[in-house]
Amino acid sequence: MPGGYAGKFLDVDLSKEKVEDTTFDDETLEAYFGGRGLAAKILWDRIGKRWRKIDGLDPENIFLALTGPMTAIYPGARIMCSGKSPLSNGTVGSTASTEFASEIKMAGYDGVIVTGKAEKPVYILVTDEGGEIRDASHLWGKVGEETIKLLNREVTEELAKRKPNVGLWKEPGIIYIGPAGENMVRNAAVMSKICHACGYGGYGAVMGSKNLKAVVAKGRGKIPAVDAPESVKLLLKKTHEHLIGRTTMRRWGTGYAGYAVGADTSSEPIRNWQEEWHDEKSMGGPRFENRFWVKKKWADFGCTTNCMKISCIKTGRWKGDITDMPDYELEAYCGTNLGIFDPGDNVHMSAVIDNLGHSGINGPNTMGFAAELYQRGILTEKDFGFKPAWGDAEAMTKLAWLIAERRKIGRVLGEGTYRAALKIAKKKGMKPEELLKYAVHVKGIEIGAHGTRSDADYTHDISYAASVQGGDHTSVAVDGFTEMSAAVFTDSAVFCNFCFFGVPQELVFDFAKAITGFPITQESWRRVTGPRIVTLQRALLLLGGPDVTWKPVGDDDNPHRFYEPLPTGPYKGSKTDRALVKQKRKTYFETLGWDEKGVPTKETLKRLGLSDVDPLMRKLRK
Amino acid sequence: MPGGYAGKFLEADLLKGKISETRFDDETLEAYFGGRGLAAKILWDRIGRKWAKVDALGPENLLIALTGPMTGIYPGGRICVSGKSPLSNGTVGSTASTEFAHELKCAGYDGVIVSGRADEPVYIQVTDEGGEIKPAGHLWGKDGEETLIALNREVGATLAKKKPNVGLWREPGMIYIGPAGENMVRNAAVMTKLCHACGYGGYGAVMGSKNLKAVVAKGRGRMPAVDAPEAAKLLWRRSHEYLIARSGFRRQGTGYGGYGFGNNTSSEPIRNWQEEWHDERSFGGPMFETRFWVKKKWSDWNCTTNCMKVSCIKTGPWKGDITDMPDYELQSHCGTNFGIFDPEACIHLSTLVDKLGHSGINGPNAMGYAAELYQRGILTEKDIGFELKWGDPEAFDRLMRMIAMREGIGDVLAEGTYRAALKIAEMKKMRPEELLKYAVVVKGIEVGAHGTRSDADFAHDISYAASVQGGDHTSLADDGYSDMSGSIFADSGVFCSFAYGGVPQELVFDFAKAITGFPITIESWRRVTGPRIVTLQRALLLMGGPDVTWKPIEDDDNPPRFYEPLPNGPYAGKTTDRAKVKSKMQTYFQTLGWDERGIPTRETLDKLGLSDVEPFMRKLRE
Amino acid sequence: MSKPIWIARDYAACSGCKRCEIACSMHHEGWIWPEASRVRIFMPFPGCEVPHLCAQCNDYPCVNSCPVGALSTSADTKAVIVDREKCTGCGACIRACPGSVPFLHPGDDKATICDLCNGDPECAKVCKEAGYNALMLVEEGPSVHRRLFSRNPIEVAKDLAVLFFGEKGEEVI
Amino acid sequence: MSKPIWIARDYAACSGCKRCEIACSLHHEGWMWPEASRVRVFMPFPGCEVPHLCAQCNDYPCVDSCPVQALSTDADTKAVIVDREKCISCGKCIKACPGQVPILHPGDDKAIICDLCGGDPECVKVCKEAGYNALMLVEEGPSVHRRLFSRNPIEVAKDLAVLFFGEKGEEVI
Repeated sequence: MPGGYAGKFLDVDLSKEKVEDTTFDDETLEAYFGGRGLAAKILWDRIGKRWRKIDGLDPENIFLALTGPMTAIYPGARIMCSGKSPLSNGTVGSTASTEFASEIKMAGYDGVIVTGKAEKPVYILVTDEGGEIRDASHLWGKVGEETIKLLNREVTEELAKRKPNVGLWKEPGIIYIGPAGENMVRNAAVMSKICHACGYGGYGAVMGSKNLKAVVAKGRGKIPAVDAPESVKLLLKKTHEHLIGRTTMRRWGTGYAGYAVGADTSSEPIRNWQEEWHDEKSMGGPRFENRFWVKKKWADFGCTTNCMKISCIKTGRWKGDITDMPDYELEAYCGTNLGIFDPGDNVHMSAVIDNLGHSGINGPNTMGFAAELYQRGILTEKDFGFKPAWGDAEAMTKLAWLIAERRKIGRVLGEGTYRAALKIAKKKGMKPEELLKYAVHVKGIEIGAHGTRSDADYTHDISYAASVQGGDHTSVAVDGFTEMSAAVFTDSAVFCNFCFFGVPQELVFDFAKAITGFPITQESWRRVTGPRIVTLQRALLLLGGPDVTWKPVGDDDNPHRFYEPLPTGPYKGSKTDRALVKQKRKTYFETLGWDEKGVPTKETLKRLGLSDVDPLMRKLRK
Repeated sequence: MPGGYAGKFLEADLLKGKISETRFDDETLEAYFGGRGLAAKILWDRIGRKWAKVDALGPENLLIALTGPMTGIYPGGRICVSGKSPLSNGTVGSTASTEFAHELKCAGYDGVIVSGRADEPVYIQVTDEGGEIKPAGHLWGKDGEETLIALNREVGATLAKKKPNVGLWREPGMIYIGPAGENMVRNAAVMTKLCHACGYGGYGAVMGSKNLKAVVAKGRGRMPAVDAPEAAKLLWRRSHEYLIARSGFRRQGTGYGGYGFGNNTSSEPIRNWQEEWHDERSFGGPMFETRFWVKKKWSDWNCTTNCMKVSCIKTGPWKGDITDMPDYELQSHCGTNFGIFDPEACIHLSTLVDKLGHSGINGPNAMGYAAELYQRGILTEKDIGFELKWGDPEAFDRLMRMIAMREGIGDVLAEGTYRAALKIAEMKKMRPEELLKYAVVVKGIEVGAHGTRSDADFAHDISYAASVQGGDHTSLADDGYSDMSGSIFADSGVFCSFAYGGVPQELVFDFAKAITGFPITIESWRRVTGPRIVTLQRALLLMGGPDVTWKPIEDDDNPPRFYEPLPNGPYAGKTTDRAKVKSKMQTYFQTLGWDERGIPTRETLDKLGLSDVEPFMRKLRE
Repeated sequence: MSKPIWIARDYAACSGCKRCEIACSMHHEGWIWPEASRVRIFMPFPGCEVPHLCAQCNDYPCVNSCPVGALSTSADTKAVIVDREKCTGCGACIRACPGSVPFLHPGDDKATICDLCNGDPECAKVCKEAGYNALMLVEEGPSVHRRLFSRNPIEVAKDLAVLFFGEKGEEVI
Repeated sequence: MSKPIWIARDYAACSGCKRCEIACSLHHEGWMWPEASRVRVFMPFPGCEVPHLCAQCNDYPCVDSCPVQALSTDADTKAVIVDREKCISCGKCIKACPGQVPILHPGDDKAIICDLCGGDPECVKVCKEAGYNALMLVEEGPSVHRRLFSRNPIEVAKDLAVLFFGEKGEEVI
């Protein structure tokens, strides 16, 4: 067996309450590596043929939590969650840093595959003895902090009871959902460690649809053996040297961008992207650091980047709120995008969002959308029951709760920005376009906090428009070539991309080879494996359904707002260039061997070993 | 002029409200160096001849706050406060680390000499422009924390008004007293930086007796020039290298002593010294560090020992209490000596002691004394007003305040342990000995938290008995030779003894020479300068008066308790050896050229240039 | 290196990266094996990470507790040495330890205790390299303080929670 | 050394030992002179120490404010350089600085501002030597963040007070 893999996957059918082990042959593992890639493959094999008929929230959908061969060996262990996305109706490889990843490997599993739907709330416990389905009724409705606390106690006690004399049991690794996931808020996140989230894709809702509150793992075994242990040890040392060299990233993480991305590159969402520039010095990193950071170097398993910092509010109405940093994305989405420029309010909103299990990016995107509709008088105080005014943290907190509990206006907004727009249009008797023009999403997936209009940030013209994961800022389309060996690779090998940047790519791929023993190179990834994964994701995305199906090329575009000129700041007036988008999209499709509509060609599918997908693509080509 | 000195001293006559400047000739400076030594000389010159008649709390006494030539240049800048001690009726060189010291020097002064008594509360402000006497009515009655906050604001504002355009003004350095000092509690401390104290000697009471709330200094000048600048710079770097190398001490300061001295060396005061051993693991350094230390490396000007750690109570009734560590002395005196073994209660009482301006050692010694009298039924609930039970923080909290305010029994205990014993004897119609046997004092000065019975600590037989500063654990008598170059040197060069230990003595004395240009060596200190200072202190101590005068040799003894066998622990049964005390006492006297009763001989006085003291010693000899 | 050493810890400085576990198990087990690592980071609540390892109490209750004399102390480093041949996996040392530091090896169920890597602990090296210094190597013989560091990590974490989060900290663990 | 550098600061890590002031004045003034030091540690309340020094804002308001062009930026380090000949002590740079960092030299009343010691700052060296790392040398050109560090030290200290002391911290400064 190739190195780095535990060798088996836990296969759970919640309807039949059946738990068994599955394995995949070496060829499949080599062809799809793990995580994001393998997830797409599993989904295609199991439900690909019926794809259009399956709703992301149907019991038939599959919830996947996979590691990759590099997980917990390469620095920055992560878990990758996937399944049919209730947002894009395609697939997303959604990752988060967590000890759950290392624990499940130590328990002897590379991942968990969950189908069906439990009758009552349950959680899955994975140990060296295998997997078991356990009652979670007492956890249902609990927010993140509570869930962690209770599961830590409960599981540690249980394990200590089973093996009392081996010494103290350490807490397990956990992925879980909050109320948002339980109530199937379409863009809800799979949470971990109170503030880490698999945010994109809406897999929190998928867990909720299966009555699955959490997956808990505690292993006592070794991390899987590798193909070339000695080189791996040396590569590990070298990699850490590179990571430790990144002084400022280690000191501040992304926590300083809340000011800079706005003030410097004019690409920060403000009041639902109506603006992207600000000079609010209060939102600067030092204000967070000096007043709230109680731990300035926080890291996950095997990581020396420690880009996370723990914040705690010590005084005032939000006293006791705890969150990580917030990082840039949440500074923007739980801050500027809601018109909030007070660090304390920002830390609070982030803590609320995390506790409720919203995706810190996607949830607040919808909230910002709603707030703009209120600003424009399309939604009224009556619709909300209060005034969701920009910058009003109290009101935004209320809104976050309403959505998580799917009450009042939350029932609609819980559908995610895109679907909410359509529903509100119907409700208000307006044309969909009239509302969609305020919805900042691509293919149902709300966009990360990096605008394209100033063209000064790392996201540009087709970054989102052409991406198989829509608005996901961690997986942007560039030229159909370089990104393959970046996001697509890290999400499939499953480790943190913040442990990828700053390390020479050659070194990383040697690392991958030394671990797995596959003849893998940067080139092979860029030319074959990467494109194979992306092409399969593209196929599933285009198949879409049942409620929404995306038009090839037609929907491979930016949100309306990105074509409005920036109203303020140094980049005032600049906007995303339609001509450039058209042209670069074309090149992108060509590079990947897709036709002018972006439908993979027969040849490409054949070359990538996806011939069985061709029949379904043929229909689209017509 | 010799190097290291600013050259002038500020004279403040509070009676006349007059400010002037004094200088001392080079010979005097060389003969008495600074701080403790120079203070004794100044006192002798000015009030020596009427010494026995001078009431330490009367206007004719002097309050002297001096730096030394090494202050601020050698690591660990300190201030040395002295005067006629209201406790011993002799003199004590009482030092504390504070920015007040180098601020004073940068303002161009080596020290402040205060005489007389103001009719209204005042404080003295020292700047480059000279000294000013300012009203302090609004500060009177404020505790330490409030005083510090108010003065920082007030003085900061005045200076900024004086020179608005030079840029931001920094907070001044200051020494001040709390309510205990104001109400002339005899063992009250001169406080600084919230939790640093010139504890021994009772100079807080002397300040109070002069209606002097504080002395504040802000200087913009450079530190005094030195004799050999290049050498001084090198020595400065080298000495820091030594200090930085002391990893253990830098990590924990003395904050681990609360458990270590009790458990290990059986020399920690417990329940007023009835015991000196305990195994209370709740009272260990880690329990303070993990829960309360918000800053683990805290230093004063020019110090890399950073043995201080800032503690803060975050929860419960004492929430918001802030103190330093507490260090070992306060862990024992505000902890074990009260029968308290709970870190939180200890931090609270330490904070309160500091706020009230009690000396953290001497004040609680008197309180522990009272608690033992209560335990023995000598003092009753009626006398005190409540039950004074060991281990009850609330009770000691109340007693602390009563003493500071001189309310009820507090008025008696405010006289310090020794005088309180006599007063209570009177009150209860008992013989003095019956009460003095529980008083752990030497020559009116309560003993520091290092017992002599186990003989396992650094305090032994004559350490306190023969010391010219009585119970002062920072100035122990040893063999009348090596101790000269220890505390007596540090207190006269005026720097922190913790910045002294760990650095080779040769280096320190070379440093002293490079700074001053005096032909100073370890030997010259041990043979001449040290003995000169100590002999003068001894003379003044023996002259004593007016209320108490010590009998030579008879009163050169340990408290009775130190001759009771230790009741428990590994050293159970051990006691201080009387015979050894006797014999070592004689050697000590001989080494210093004092007669068998410890009175300096004529030859010695001549040799040390103290012939003018002889007439007074002659009387004693007769 | 033959001097007695100790691994001092600054819990508040621990990032939770667990490289100490990786380095320790690589050294002792030849590969990454967190549960076999002699130092284990407990995290009962995110943010409250507690490096848990032997503190070499000066009175060595574990050594005295072993019914078969499998535990001894290294003459050089003063570390506790486990004779895996003799160990019966009875767990007496775990119960005797005030902090329940020892544990039975997940592989062979033998008692496992930090051996200070014969004087050059891997965990302290990687922690220092990363600039955390949550684990610090100090040259110092056993002292009474040591046993105070042998404390249940959950209790330690509860204190940290209050230090970091104030009153909120009293609820989270 | 010719790269642009910056002195990053971790206020919470400052011990208040003020060796940075000593090292700075030894370097620039030839002897200890805290009030002439280009870095000054403010301590409005004990425990809340704030190293206060130029942050090299990317927009250099001080340089623009000088009526006699006495201020310029160093091509290599990007530090602000004061031409003491030209300086007329008007204090405009102080008012222009968002954090009132510059001061008039207590000796000759000329404006003084951190010159980054030409690329090898003394303050950082002694701070690092002592293991505090409250001041850290970073090889990095001016960025918009910089101006955020140019902030009134009393305001910074107020934040620190809350971080350390919670609600109590709101009262002490």
